[in-house]
Order: sequence, then structure tokens, then C-alpha cells
Amino acid sequence: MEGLYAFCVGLLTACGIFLALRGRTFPVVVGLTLLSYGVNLFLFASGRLKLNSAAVLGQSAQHSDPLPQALVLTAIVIGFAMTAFVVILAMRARADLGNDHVDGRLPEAPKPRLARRSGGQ
Amino acid sequence: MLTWAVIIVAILICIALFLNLWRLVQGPSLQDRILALDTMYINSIALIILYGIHMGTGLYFEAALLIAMLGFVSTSALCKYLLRGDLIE
Amino acid sequence: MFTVKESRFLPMPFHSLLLFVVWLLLNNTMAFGHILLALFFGWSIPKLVSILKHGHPTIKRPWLTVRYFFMVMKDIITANIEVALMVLGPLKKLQPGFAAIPLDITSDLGVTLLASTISLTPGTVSAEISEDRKWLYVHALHLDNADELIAQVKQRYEIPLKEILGC
Amino acid sequence: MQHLAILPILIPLFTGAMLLLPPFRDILNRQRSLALVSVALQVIFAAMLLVTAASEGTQMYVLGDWQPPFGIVLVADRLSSMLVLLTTLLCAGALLYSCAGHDKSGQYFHSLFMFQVMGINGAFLTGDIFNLFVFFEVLLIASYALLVHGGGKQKTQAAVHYVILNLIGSSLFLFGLGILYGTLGTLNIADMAIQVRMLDESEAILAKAGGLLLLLVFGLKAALLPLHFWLPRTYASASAPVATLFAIMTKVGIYSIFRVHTVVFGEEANLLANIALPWLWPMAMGTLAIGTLGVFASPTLRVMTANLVIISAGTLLIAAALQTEHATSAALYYLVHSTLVTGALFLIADLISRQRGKAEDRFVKSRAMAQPRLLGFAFVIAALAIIGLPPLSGFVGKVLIMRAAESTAEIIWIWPLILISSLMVLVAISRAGTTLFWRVTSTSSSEEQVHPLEIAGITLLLAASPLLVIFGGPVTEFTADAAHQLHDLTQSVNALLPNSTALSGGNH
Amino acid sequence: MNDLIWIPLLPLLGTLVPLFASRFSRSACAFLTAGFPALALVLVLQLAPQVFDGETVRQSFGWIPQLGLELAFRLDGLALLFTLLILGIGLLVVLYARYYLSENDSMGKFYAYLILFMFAMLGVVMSDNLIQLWMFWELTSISSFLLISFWGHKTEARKGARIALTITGAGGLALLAGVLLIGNVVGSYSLHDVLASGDLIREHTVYPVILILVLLGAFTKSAQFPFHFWPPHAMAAPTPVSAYLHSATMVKAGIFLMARMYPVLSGTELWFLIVSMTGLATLLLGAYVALFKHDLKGLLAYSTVSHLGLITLLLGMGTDMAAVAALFHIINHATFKASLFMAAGIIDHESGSRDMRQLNGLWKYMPYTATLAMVAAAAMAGVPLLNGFLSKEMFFAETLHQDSLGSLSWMVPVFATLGTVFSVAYSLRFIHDVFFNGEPVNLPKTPHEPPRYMRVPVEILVALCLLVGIMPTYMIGDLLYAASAATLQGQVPEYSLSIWHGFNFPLLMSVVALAGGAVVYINRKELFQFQAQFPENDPKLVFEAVIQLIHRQISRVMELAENGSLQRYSYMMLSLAMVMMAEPLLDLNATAGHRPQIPVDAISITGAVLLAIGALATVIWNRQRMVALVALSVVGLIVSLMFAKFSAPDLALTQLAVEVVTVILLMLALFFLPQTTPKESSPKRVARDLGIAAIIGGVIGTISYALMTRPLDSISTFFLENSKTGGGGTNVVNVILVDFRGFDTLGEITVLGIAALGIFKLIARMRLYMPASDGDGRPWSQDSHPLMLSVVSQSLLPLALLVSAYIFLRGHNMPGGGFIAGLITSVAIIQQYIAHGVDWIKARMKLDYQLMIGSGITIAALTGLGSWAFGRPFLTSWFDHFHLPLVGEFELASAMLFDLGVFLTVVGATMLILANLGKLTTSERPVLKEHD
Amino acid sequence: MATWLEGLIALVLIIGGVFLLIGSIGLVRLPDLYTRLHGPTKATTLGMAGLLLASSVVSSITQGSISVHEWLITLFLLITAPVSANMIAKTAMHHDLTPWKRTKGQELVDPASRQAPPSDHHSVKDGKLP
Ligand code: NA
Ligand code: NA
Repeated sequence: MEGLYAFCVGLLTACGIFLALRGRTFPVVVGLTLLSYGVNLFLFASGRLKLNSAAVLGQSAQHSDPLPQALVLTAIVIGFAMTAFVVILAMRARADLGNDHVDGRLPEAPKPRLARRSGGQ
Repeated sequence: MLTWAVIIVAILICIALFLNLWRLVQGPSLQDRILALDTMYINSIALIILYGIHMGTGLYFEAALLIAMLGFVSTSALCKYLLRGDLIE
Repeated sequence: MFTVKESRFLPMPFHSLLLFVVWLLLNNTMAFGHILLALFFGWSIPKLVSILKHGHPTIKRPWLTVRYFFMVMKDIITANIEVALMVLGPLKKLQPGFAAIPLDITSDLGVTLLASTISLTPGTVSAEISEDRKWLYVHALHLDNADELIAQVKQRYEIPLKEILGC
Repeated sequence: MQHLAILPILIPLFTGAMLLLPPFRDILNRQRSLALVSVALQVIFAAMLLVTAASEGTQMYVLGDWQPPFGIVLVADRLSSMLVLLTTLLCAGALLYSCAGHDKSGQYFHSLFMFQVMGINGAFLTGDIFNLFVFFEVLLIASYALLVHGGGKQKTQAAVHYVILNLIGSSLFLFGLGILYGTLGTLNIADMAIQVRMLDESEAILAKAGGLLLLLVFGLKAALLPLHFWLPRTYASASAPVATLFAIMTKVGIYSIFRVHTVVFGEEANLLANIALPWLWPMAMGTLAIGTLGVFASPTLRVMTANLVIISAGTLLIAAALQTEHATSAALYYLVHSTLVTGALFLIADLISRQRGKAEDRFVKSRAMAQPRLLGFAFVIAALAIIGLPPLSGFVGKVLIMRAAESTAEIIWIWPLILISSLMVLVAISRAGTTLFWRVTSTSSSEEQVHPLEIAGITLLLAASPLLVIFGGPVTEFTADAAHQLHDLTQSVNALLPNSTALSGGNH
Repeated sequence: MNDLIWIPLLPLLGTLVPLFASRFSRSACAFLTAGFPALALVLVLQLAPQVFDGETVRQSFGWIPQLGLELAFRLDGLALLFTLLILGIGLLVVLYARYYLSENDSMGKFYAYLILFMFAMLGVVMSDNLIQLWMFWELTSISSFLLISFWGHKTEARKGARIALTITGAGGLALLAGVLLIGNVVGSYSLHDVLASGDLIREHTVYPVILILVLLGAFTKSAQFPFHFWPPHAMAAPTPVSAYLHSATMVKAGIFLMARMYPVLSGTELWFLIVSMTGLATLLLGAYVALFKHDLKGLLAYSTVSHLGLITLLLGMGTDMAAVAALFHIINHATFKASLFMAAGIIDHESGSRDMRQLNGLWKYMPYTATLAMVAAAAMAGVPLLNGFLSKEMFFAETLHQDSLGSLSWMVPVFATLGTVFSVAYSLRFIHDVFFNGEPVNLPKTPHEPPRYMRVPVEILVALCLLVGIMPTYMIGDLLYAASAATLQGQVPEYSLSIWHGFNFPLLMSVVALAGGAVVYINRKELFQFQAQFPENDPKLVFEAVIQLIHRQISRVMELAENGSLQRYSYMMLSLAMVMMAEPLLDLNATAGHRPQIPVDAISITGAVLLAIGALATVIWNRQRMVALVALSVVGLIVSLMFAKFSAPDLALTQLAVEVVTVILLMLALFFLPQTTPKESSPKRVARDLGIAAIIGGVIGTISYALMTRPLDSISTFFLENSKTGGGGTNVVNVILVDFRGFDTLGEITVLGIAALGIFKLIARMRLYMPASDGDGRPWSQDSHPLMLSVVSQSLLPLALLVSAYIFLRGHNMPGGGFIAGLITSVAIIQQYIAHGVDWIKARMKLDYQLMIGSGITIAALTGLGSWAFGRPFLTSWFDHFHLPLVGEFELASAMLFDLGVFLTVVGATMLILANLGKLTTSERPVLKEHD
Repeated sequence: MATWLEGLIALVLIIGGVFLLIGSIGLVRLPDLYTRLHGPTKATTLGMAGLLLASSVVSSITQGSISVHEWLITLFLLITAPVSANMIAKTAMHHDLTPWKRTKGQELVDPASRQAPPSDHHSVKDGKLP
């Protein structure tokens, strides 16, 4: 099972990173979301996997490590806040810059030659 | 007997999930995919309930309840998007 | 019997009842403390959300409601089995179709309940409601005769619903 | 004051929250008053904390009364309390400046400002690695929001880069944390230092990957090569008081490297001793070099200042890489100096830019400023300090760092790099200054006058530079003690884990 | 205790005087300004007898021990010599400037800079600590920058100042390195210790490095070849500045440094070679170039360079006598050069030009000034009875005595004579070309004598030239002796300051020089023509061009490196992450540990396949954004199922709720974004990104596997054991969140609250393009709020809230808690927004989300604060069990109040975001024409 | 637990599972979206009901007290499933998804997608009351 789980973590991470490297804001955000899934699963697994042993006292004979779970919960919430921000930022960037490229300019556009070099003094 | 039944049902649901996945990948329309996702939510509820029976615990009931609620929200939001683009207008 | 006027104290009595029951369901208990809590939530939540209330449903015939409920349950089971057979059966025999059901029921809740019932029961899914609320478009998995379907729906579901809701 | 150590976090937190609530929420003047009172309190308490930490030893605050390593602790030793005081001072300067009207150009300014300070102070004070992550996120999200304060294309654009890079960074942080928890089984930094010594070989290998990931994340915050790319544009486009506050953010990264990679992965880490070192050297030198090139190539004063921040990060990291008490002490002095001065320089750049009309702070011919003497004076002070010319604080910091490298093999790299960097900065800033102030078309037509609060803010920050020289003796003595404390692992671990003997052996 | 420190301190205080005094009359301003330096001069003179007695007056205060910096001053002979020059000539310059500066010039600023510079110079010469010396050294660079750029609106002034600053700044940095090395070798920066450690230093392996670094400092400051080009450009400064900087002070600082370090660094082959050869080259080059300058000040500037070369050459010879000669020439040069500059200033001031092609025959217009200038120029040329003659004689004598170049030693006196020939020639030119040589050409003003007191400084200096030249022993015997003793730090050689030493070789050389100079000057036309063949390369232009070139190249490099491409930045970061993670793993022999593994089952495989396909589908379909979202939802669902499966019900709940809200947010944003992503990544980039993504994924997977298969001892046992007894809850995860690590949670909700505020800021004033049709060009449906959805959503709301309350209340003991409850509530409200729209809700429900956030954080934080009342640390929890009749037993815990804060913040933040996003648009849609 | 009860529960469980599977088979097998909608909306409700019934009984027995909260999920699904189906069908019609060629009353799709009465369209032959 651990191997399968690790495979899932790795795959999510890889997919997330690939998308995070795209040039448009939306795929990047989606990639970051995928990446955060991978991260959360990874962090969770740092407490090792256990079946039927939720960290609720009196419900099962043994208990899984509650600490990583608490950490992941915090991480999920923070990740949510961050994703929300970056999503709206992507909208704002589209509104302000006229396109949804992460650099705010489209790659086809002719590059302005040596933008704003300081003049001689 | 119950254990076996649980295993059989689990396998049935797994097959169901694979079928959902097939539809989700296959499409062809977005609606098909949304429908597949919606069905997946329901099958997941079943899976969780089954897991609860198997493990003899009620700890996962809320998860099932939540999937029921949130699956609906998700499906209606996706459809609203296709209809109007803007979810909250 | 249950005709309830809008009250400030209990703005949505049916919801209050529902919530009361659901709370006890959720907690799987009849402990006194939870009954108190259930009463509290049954009172407070409707009070909170009453501001978002659309119309106020009134139930004229409660016993009919119960009958309707069990009828629908029975129909769900039959419909499920029918649909299951159709799904598993040869596709060649399948004869899907659209139908437009003229509506007599007018209230939002009535239309919604009818449409829901239709979706749940005979091999039909409510697809669309016309803007003027006079037509319900349904899709049937197996449509032999549209008129028959329409008549059945009106007879079996719409009329009781109208009675229940008193409209 | 039993609760002194947590006040630098709680005061801004409560202030930030209160600013959202009725008596303050819609009235800017009330917000300003509350924020200023709050920051004054913060300065006072931070100073008290510093004095207490220096006189009575490290202050440990056990949150929730759960003893370490189980609960979260705050650790106010000399180093962290010094940085907290620095943060509050910087905040005070920036806040004074912002009250001249910069806080009007968007909502929630003061609230966000407080939250950012809370995050920074928290990051400096916490003794728990996951709590450090949380405070990192607090300061980051606040910085995202503050960055877009005032609006405009450049800010949005810079924010996209800044936010996305940091989101990836946060993910890496969590990977690192997961690895470290998965091998060490603890989150308390001091306890980690103990546990790390007991790892077997294969666990140590895994923990190393985690430790290096953390190094990368801290390096991203500290803007080290090749993770610095976000900084110039971000800092240059932020509104002035915000950029000023940002000046300390890179230091949070450097501080974390000191805290984690000196304490946990330091000399005594057994298999993992000094794992960061092979990475630190090239990063540090490269950062200093790229920052210098950046300063030289900067088209505007703000970009130049941002690049100066990178230089200071590189210089600090060199000191970190030296891993000696002397170097750390030097770094701490330099840190205080460079933070305050670059902070002030952002404010000055804003004033200059306002008085130069369309040319803003670009190094081109423009109309004359309305108050060239006032601004020129401030500019010269800041410039001298940041270049590292006597008699201001820069030279002390730089010379201290050079001296710390004196007897090491790396001297043949460090000295030339620092000196050439200084020279290039000197050339670039003298070009910049002469252009900004003297290459003018006409006398000023600008009515724009500097607001007294703006002067107050800048003065507060700049005054530190000469004071740091005049009181250089006591200050360096303090930084030396702080460095000693940091490097003296047994002392710091004992301070954190009074019952650490009970834990020895790692069997919790 | 003595008052040594007041000597530099008085001028420091004096810098403030002109700033205040400038409001009075110009004379008052000058007078007041002169006060403090004059006082300092008095102090110096007071101490002079002690110094003449061979005493070294010292005073020091501790400052920054870590740095080796102390405030330490010394007054020995060398310092005394320079102090007198600095203060004496400085005072004359103050007087002179009073008349020189025009009404437009800010006198206060000028004097302030000048006195500041004086302070810096005094600091340099009086320092008893090397770091301190360096500090003042740099201060001279800075203050001279301010002086040179005094007329900053002139391009010349800006450039000249920058060149000076760059060159001397560079030298200063080299000096710093040298000083630090010396300190390292000696173990002290105290001059006292350093001067006593000459042998130690000379024998140390780093001696050559130290020597070169220190000399770089000295040479740049003293404009030695190849740094000789900055003083001429500093001529853009007002003439009083030139008179001061280029006679007695700035450029002499380098000479001073060599003299100061003489006992430590000199006496080696290397010293001789570098110093004397540099001096010789400078001497020749300066003198030669000076001849061709048409600008009066240019001529003087190069002449200065040449004389500095001469002094350097003397110091380089390494003999004691040569050092004495050098010191003597320092004095002489200061006097005649200062007076010459002042005279040049007067000429410029009164005639409006400094160009010798315009200036002719001024003798007629200003005979008195002309006389003074001619005397000074004669001193410069080394005419007998003037001070220049004496030191030049000594110089010639020394050139004859040295033999370090072996069989080539004869070249030194020959070149020295040659240099002096040019020196005589340019001096002649100065006299003849300006004061005689016909009539003035196109002068802006008709020249006349200057104001009376403007001449006084020149008169005093010229008088000194004469007096020293005539009675040297009486005038400066003691001073020179003391200075020599201090410089040599030992026995002063026998020397004679008499005017007449008989017929000897030096005299012959002088005669040759004077005659040769005259010949050269007479034949200057040919020489000018010869020189005209060479293209004139203005060093300033070259310098600027080099700087510009560096600037351009660096800008280009930086634009390549920091090209503003996020993709590249991310890639770099991730590459580094990859290397950092993968590098240790190469040493990992066995990935799997010994912890028993869980067997795989069908459900897990199904889950894994669903997750994998979902994730891959998200990637593959990422360009059809909506489809990608659906695929993403699958992944989110499976992830929460995984949490459920592996015993983390709280996580499953949270993940579910967050995932749905996230997808809703993404859809909200997607409405305003393009519906598809254009294909713009090149195959190469895609392959590259795939590669790095795959490797990082692989590495992370490997690490995860390696961790999971190894046993872990963690602190968690403590939480399991103390959750019920110490935290009052059985859901350990929740107890950790609200109690053990409640501080994290406080931070976390703060993050959420801040995010909401930030998003609010982003939304404010956002101008968005609202698409009139969907991605495929279909018009939007006109049914904005479908009936069934509205009705059902409405009736679900109370149910959802009830569930939310349920989840909230049980959180402490069972899976749930404030955060999940908050999200459920939020989702329920969002559903109302989706079903009914913003306007509808807004008209009915007036929830103040900002207030909710603020009070949520406040409640949570106040709960934590509550423990202070009981003398416990922040966030110490409290709980107890109560028993009420009928109700039975129940528990109250402070953690619940904390959780309420969490709940409120979550609802407030989520809703602030979504409700405000909703406000961006209206339900009014442009209706596209229907086809009928 | 009594064997007959266990057997009964097992049977209910399996029936539930089968219906769930059939719903998903329908999703794959049926020819167009409109027909596929039927599978999940119906078969699954019954399937879920079976599972939840079994769960309710099992946990009632294991916990020793009646466990009925499972019915809440059924309630939720009963309320929401028709709406989900309705929304999907709405979007399908809005997007003019072509029904399977053998579908009767296809002409209704157009007025339906505009929420107009069926008469709004040209002649309606099938599926409309006279
Ligand atoms: Na809207
Ligand atoms: Na002439």
C-alpha cells in the first residue's frame, strides 16, 4: 500500500509542477492546487499510514499519528487562503494587463528593445 | 457472510467507479463529465458507508453526509457555470 | 389541521419540525439534553434563515402527504427496477423521447416537488420548466406514448400535490 | 512581565483585528491613531524584551502551558528580540510615513500592516518549525495584500510573480517539514537539534533532503541566487511604506537559515553537520554578485534599492556561511544597519519620485525637485550608509564581516567580492545621485512638498545609522553575545528544553 | 590629559557654523567660519613645542573594540606638518573664497563642505588607529566629492566629481583591505603597534599584498600614474577648492599615507620598484602634459600631478635623506601651488577666462597679482632663493645617490632632470603666456586687480615661499626635523638646509633644467605641433565610456538573466529543489525500510487509478479549462477518500469542503478568463518541464515511500495520552488544533482573514471584461436562477446549517470542529448565492463579513488571553464537566470559544471573498440575437 | 448477530451494490446524455438506500442503540438528485446537445432550451396535448 500511496503523491506532485510551469495563470493555479494535494498527502504520510485507527480516543484500539493530521489541516486552510488569493489575483492581472499570461505580456508580442535604460548622465 | 457481502459490494462499487471514470474521460460533452463526476460522488458515499460497515465504525458518516451535500453544490455550480458563466450574479 | 400562519416566533414551522427530527437523527439519541438542543436549533435556525424565505408553503392535507410519500417510495422502487432492466436490456428496444407536460400547479414549491417526483419515479427526468411555469419538459428513457405519460403524471402526482399544497 | 515574549505578536494581532471592528473601521484618523499607539507600544515592549533577554537570559514562552517539545514555544533570546525590536522600529518609520496619506490609496492598510508585523515578529520569535511555517504564511499573505495596495499594473504584475513563486516555495516548505517530521518525529527546533544527532544513516539521508529543502525555502525568502528574481520588481513596485516594511522580509529568510541550519544542522549534527555549507557559499557569493550587477544596471532608484536589498542578503549569507561567532556577530550588526537604511531609501525614493514629475525616479534628465536640499541630504546619508562609506553604519558592518573572514581560506573570494561590490555600488549610486539631483532641465514647478510625517518616518530610520556607529561599541558587544548564544548549542538547547535530559535517547 | 581631540573636533563643530552664519553678511559668515579652525590652529601651535621636542602627543578613547576601531589621535612631527598645512592653508582658502564666490553661490553650503573636508583631512593625518585613518580617508573622498561637484548643475562638475570619487573610492577600498591585513598581521590597528612592527610585516608572506593594496590607496589619492587623470577633471570645482585640494590636502593624503607607513612598508626591493618607478613616470608624464594645457588650472593640475610624482619618487628611493627631501618638498609644493591656484582664480575671476590663448599681457592690468604669481611660478620652477629650489636640489642629490637599478641607475637623475626641464617650461609658459605675450584676446571682462583682501592669502603664501627659500632653517628647520623623525621613526640623517652647497652635480642639474626649460619653451611651437599629431584622448571621456560600456554590458546581462519570465524563475527554483533533494538520495542504498507494509486491496487500486487518471486528465486537458476543473474535482474527491481510508476523518471532511469551495472559486475566476489556454509552449519546453516535473515527482514519491516504510518515534504519544485528560477532548486532532497547537490555528485563521482582506483589495476597482457568450460563442442562458435549484437550495439551507452546528459542537470529541463547520456554512450560503444571486441575498441578508473576520480573530485571541487572568501563558485551555438535572452531564471548554472564533473567521473570510466577487457582475446579460 | 439477519443485511447490501453498478453501467452504456441521466438519478437512489439501510442496521446492532442518521444521507440525495439531473439536462439543452437519433419529440428541445411553451415552435406532433 505504501508504494501505491507514494506513487500517488509523486504523480500529484509531478502533475502539479508541470502545470505550475505553464505560461497562463489559470493552469498555474490549477497546478498549484494539484501540488498542494500532493503536499498534503505527503505531509500526512510523514506520520505513517494506518488503517482503521483514527485519532479519536475510544473509537479504535490503536491510533494513527494525530500530529501530521493537524498540520495538514492547517496546511489545507492556509493553502485554501493562498489559492483564493492567487485566483483573484489572476483575475486582477487579466483586468489590469489585458491578458492572462503570467508575465503580463504575450510571448508573441515584439519585445520592447532594452526597456528604459538609464540615460547617460 | 457479511464480510463477503461487503467485499463483493466493494468490488461492484469499484467497477462502478471505473465506469464513471470511463465516462468522465470519454465525455464527449462536458455534461457527460459532470454527470460522471456526480455519479462518482454518489459511489464514493457508498464506498465510505461500506468502509464504515467493514470497520464497524461510525466515524466516517459525516464524510459521507458531506459528500452528499457538497457533491450537489459542486454539480449545480458546474451546471450554473455552463448556463450563465457567472456563478454568483 | 396544520395551516400555519406566518409567525414571528416560528417563521418556518415545517422546517423547525424537520430540524428537530434531523438533529435527533444526526445524534442517534433521545437524550434530554439533545432534545433541548434540537428544540433550540429547530427554533433558532429557521429564525436565522427566514429572511431568505421565498414563499411560505402550507400543507392542507397532512395525511395525504404521508400517502403521497409512500406512493412515491413505492414508485421509486419500481422505477428503479424498470430502469435497471432497460439499462441492462438490449439497446435496440430502447425508445427514449421528450415530452412537454402542461402544468396546472403554479406555486414554486409545487412545480419543484412535481418535477422532483417525476425525476425520481417513472423512467423520466425533468429537464426544463418553461418560463411561464406552464410546461414541464421531461425526458423519458422509454416513451411509448407521450399522452399516456402526461395523463399518468397528472393523475398520479400532480393532483395529489395540488391537494396537499392547496393550490 | 511574564508575558513579555508574546506581546510583539499579540499587540499587532489585536490591533489588526480591532482595526476591522466598529469604532475604527471606517474612520482613517482613528485607524492611524490606533496603529501609531500600537506601534509605539510594540517598540517599548520590544525594547523591554531585549533588555530582559540580555539581562535575565533567554525568555521562553510556553504557549498553552504545554511544555516543549510538545507544545509551541516562543524563544526570545538576544538574537530574536533584537530582530523584533528592529522590525518594530522599521514598522514605526514606515507607518509614520504612510500616515502622510499613503494609507488612503486602498482599504485595510493599517490592519494588513499590523498583520504583517505580527507575522514577521512571530517568525523571529517562534521556536517551532511548523509554527515558523505558519508565521511565514502570515507574513506572506499580508505582504501579498500590501503589495497590491494602491493598485496599478506594475503592482499586479509583480504580485503575480511574487505570489506564485512563494506558493511553490510554501509547498516545498511543507515537503521539507514532512521529511523532517517523518525522520525526527518532532517539531521543536531545539528538540530537532537533539534528535538529528541520533539518526541512523538512511534516516539521515532523508533528513538531509528535508534540511536542504528548508534551505531553499529560506533562500527564496532571503532572495538568494538563483531564487532572487522576484525581488527587484516586487520591491520596486510596492508602495513606499510597504517596500520599507518588506526590507525586513529577506532578513526573515536569513534569520531562519541561522536558526535552523546553525542550530539543527550545525557543527554537532553528527551525520548532518553543516549540510548547508556547500550550498551556502556559491549562493552567497552569487547573490552578492548578481545584486551588485543589478544595482549597476538599475534604471530607477527603487529598482536600485531593491537590488541593494539583494546585496545585503548576499553579504549576510556570506557571514552565515562562515559559521563563526565573529561572522554571525558581524552579520547581525550588518543586518540591522542594512534593513533600516534600505527601508529609508525606499521612502526617499518615493519622495524623490514624487517631486520629479513624469521622470519619477528614473535616472534621466528631469525637472528639478521642489526640495532638493532636504531630499539630497537624506539621500546622501542613506547612500553613504548603504555603500558602506564612513562615517555611517555601513562601513562598520562591512568591515566587521571582512574581519570575520580574515583568517579563513575563503578570504580570497570574499574580500575582493565585497570590495568590488562596494566600488560598483559607489559608482552606481554616485551616478544615480548626480543625475537625480543635478541633471535637471529647469527649476521646479512642483508644488509637491514633503509632509512632516514623511520626514519623521525617514528620520527615524536614518537616525539609526549614525547611532549605530556612535554606539557601535555596545551594539557590537550585544551582537557578539547574541552570536555566542546562537552558536552555543548546549546553552540554547538547555534553555529551550529544560527537561531535555528526560528526552535524551530520543524515545519519547 | 590633553586637548588633542579638539583639534579635529573643532572643525567638525565648525561645519555647522556656516550653515547658520550664512544668513549674516558674507564677511561675517567667512569670519565666523574661520573661527573654529583658527582655534584648532592655536591648539596645534600650543602643542608644537612638545612635538618639536620629539614627543608624540596621543589621546585615545575606546569605540568599537570588535572592529578594532578606537578614537585615537596622535600628533607627531609628520602629523604636525600636515596639520599646519591643512589648517593654515585652509584658513587662507576660507578668506580667499569669501571674495571668490559669487552672490549666486551658497556660501554656507560651500564653507560647510570645506570645513567638513578640513575635518576629514585632520582626521587622516592625526589618526593613531589604522581603521580610523581609513575612516577619515574615505571621508575626504566624500567631502571632496561634495566640493568638486559644488556646481553640480554643470556636467563637467558632476563628471569630474564622479571620476574623483570613483578613483579615490576604489583606492580607499584597496586601502581598507591593506589596513585589515596589516591589522591581522600585527594583531592591532593601533599605529603605535603597527609602526613598531615593520620587520614583522615586511617578512610576512602577505607583505606584497599589503604593500600593493596600501599603495593603491596612496597612488589613487595622490594621482600617481595611471590614476593621474582625476585631478585635472576636479578643476571643475571652484578655484578655492582646487587651491586647497591640490596643494595641501586631498592629493597629499596619499603622500601622507606613504610617509606614515614608511617605517613599516619601505626598505624593500618591491617598495623601491613600485614606488619610485611610479613616481618617476608620474613626474615625467605630469610635467610633459602640463606644458600643453591651455587651461590655466589644467596646467596647474598636471603640474601638481608631476610634483606629486616627484615626492613619490623620493619616498620610493627608500633612503632617509630622500624621505626628508620628500617632506621638504611637500611643504614647498603646498605653498607655491596654493598661491598659484589662487592667482589663477583671481585671473579667472577678474578676466572671465582661464584659457591661455585668450589671456595675454595681463601684467598691464594686474601688475601686483602678476608679480605674486610670477614669484610663485618661479618657486615651482625651482629658481634659487625660492623654496622650490631647495627641495629640488635635495631631490637631484638623492637621484644621484640611489643605485638600486644597478647599471641603469644613471637613468633616474637623467629622467629627473628631464622632468624638471618640462617643469621649468610650463612655469615659464604660465608667466609669459599669461602676463606678457601681447594683448588679451576676446576676454569677457576687462581684467583688473582683485579686491584687496582676496590677495592677502596669496601674499602670505608667496611670502612664505620667499622666506623659506631664503632662510629655510629658521623658517621650517624644527618642523622638518620633527616630521622627518616621525616619518623615519628613527635616526634623522644629517642634512643641511642652506641655500648654497657649492658647485656640485645637483646645481648643475638645476642649471641644465632651467636652461633646458627655457629652450623648450622657446621652441614650444614645434613641440605643440609634434604633440598635435597624437589624437587627444580625453581620459574623462575614456573613463565615462568605460563606465558606460560596463553599464551597457551589465544591463544586457541582467536583462538576459532577469528577463521577467516567471516560467524561467519557477524553473530555476524547481531545478534547485530537484538537485537539493535528489543529491542526498543518491547515497540511499535501500529505499524501503523495515516497517511492515499494508497489503494492497482492490479499493486502493481503484482509488489510485482514479486519482492518477484524474491528475493526468487535469494535465492533458489543461488547455480546456473547464474540463480540467472537472478532472481536478475527481482528484480532490479521491484525496479526501484517501484521508478517510487512512484514518483521518477530519482531514477528509476538510479536504472535501475546501475542494468544493476551491473549484467554485476557480469557476468564478474562469468566467473572466479565457476559456481555453492557447498552445504556446514549444515542444522543447514541454519536454523540459515534463522532465523536471517527473524527476521531482519521482524524488518526492521515493522519499515518501522511504519515510513510510521506516518506523517513527514521535512526540505524538504525548498528545494521545493527554488529549482527554489535559485537553478535555477525545478527537486528538481537534485538541491539537485548538489546544496543544492552538497558536498555529490562530495564525492560520489570521491567514484566512488577511487573504480575505487582500482579495477585497484586489477586487476593489477591478475592471473586468464580462463575456457576452461562453467559450464556444453561445449566448448565455436567460434563466439566471433555475426554479428547482432555487427552491431546493433554499430548503437545504437550514439543514446545512444544522449539520454545520452538529459538526461544530462535536468537533472536540469526534471528527469536526469550527473550521469544517465554517466551511459548511459558507458552502450553504454560497449555494444560496448561486441559486438566488447577489442582489436577492443582499436585499434580505445583511451579514457584515468584515465584522465577522475581525470578531472571529478577536474572539479566538481573547480566548487565548483569558488564561492570563489565571496567571497562565497565552492559550492555556480550560475545560470542565458539569451536571445539570434533566440535561445530564456536559462539558464546557475554552477550546469551544476558540473554535467559535475559527468558525466566524472562516465564514467571514469565505463570504467576504465570494460575495464581493459576485458584486463584480450583474445578472443583466447582453442578449445576443436569437436565430429564428 | 443472527445468521438470518446477517444474511438479510448481506442481501440488502448486495442489492444496493448491484443497483449502484447498474446506474454506472447505464452511464456508460446508454447512447446519449439524456438517457444516461436516468441511470445515476434513479438506480443510485435505490442503491444508496440499500446500502444505508444495511449500514443503519449494522451499526444499530454493533452500537446497541438505534442508528438512524444514515437516513439523513438518503434524504439529502432524494432532495438533490432530481435537481442535479435537472441542471445537467438544462445545460445539455442549452448547449443543443443532439439527442440520440431515435429519440421522440426532439423538436421539443428547442423550445425547452428557450424555456418557451412547446407551441412556440412550429407544429408539434408528438408529446403534446391537443
Ligand atoms: Na455577479
Ligand atoms: Na596667453
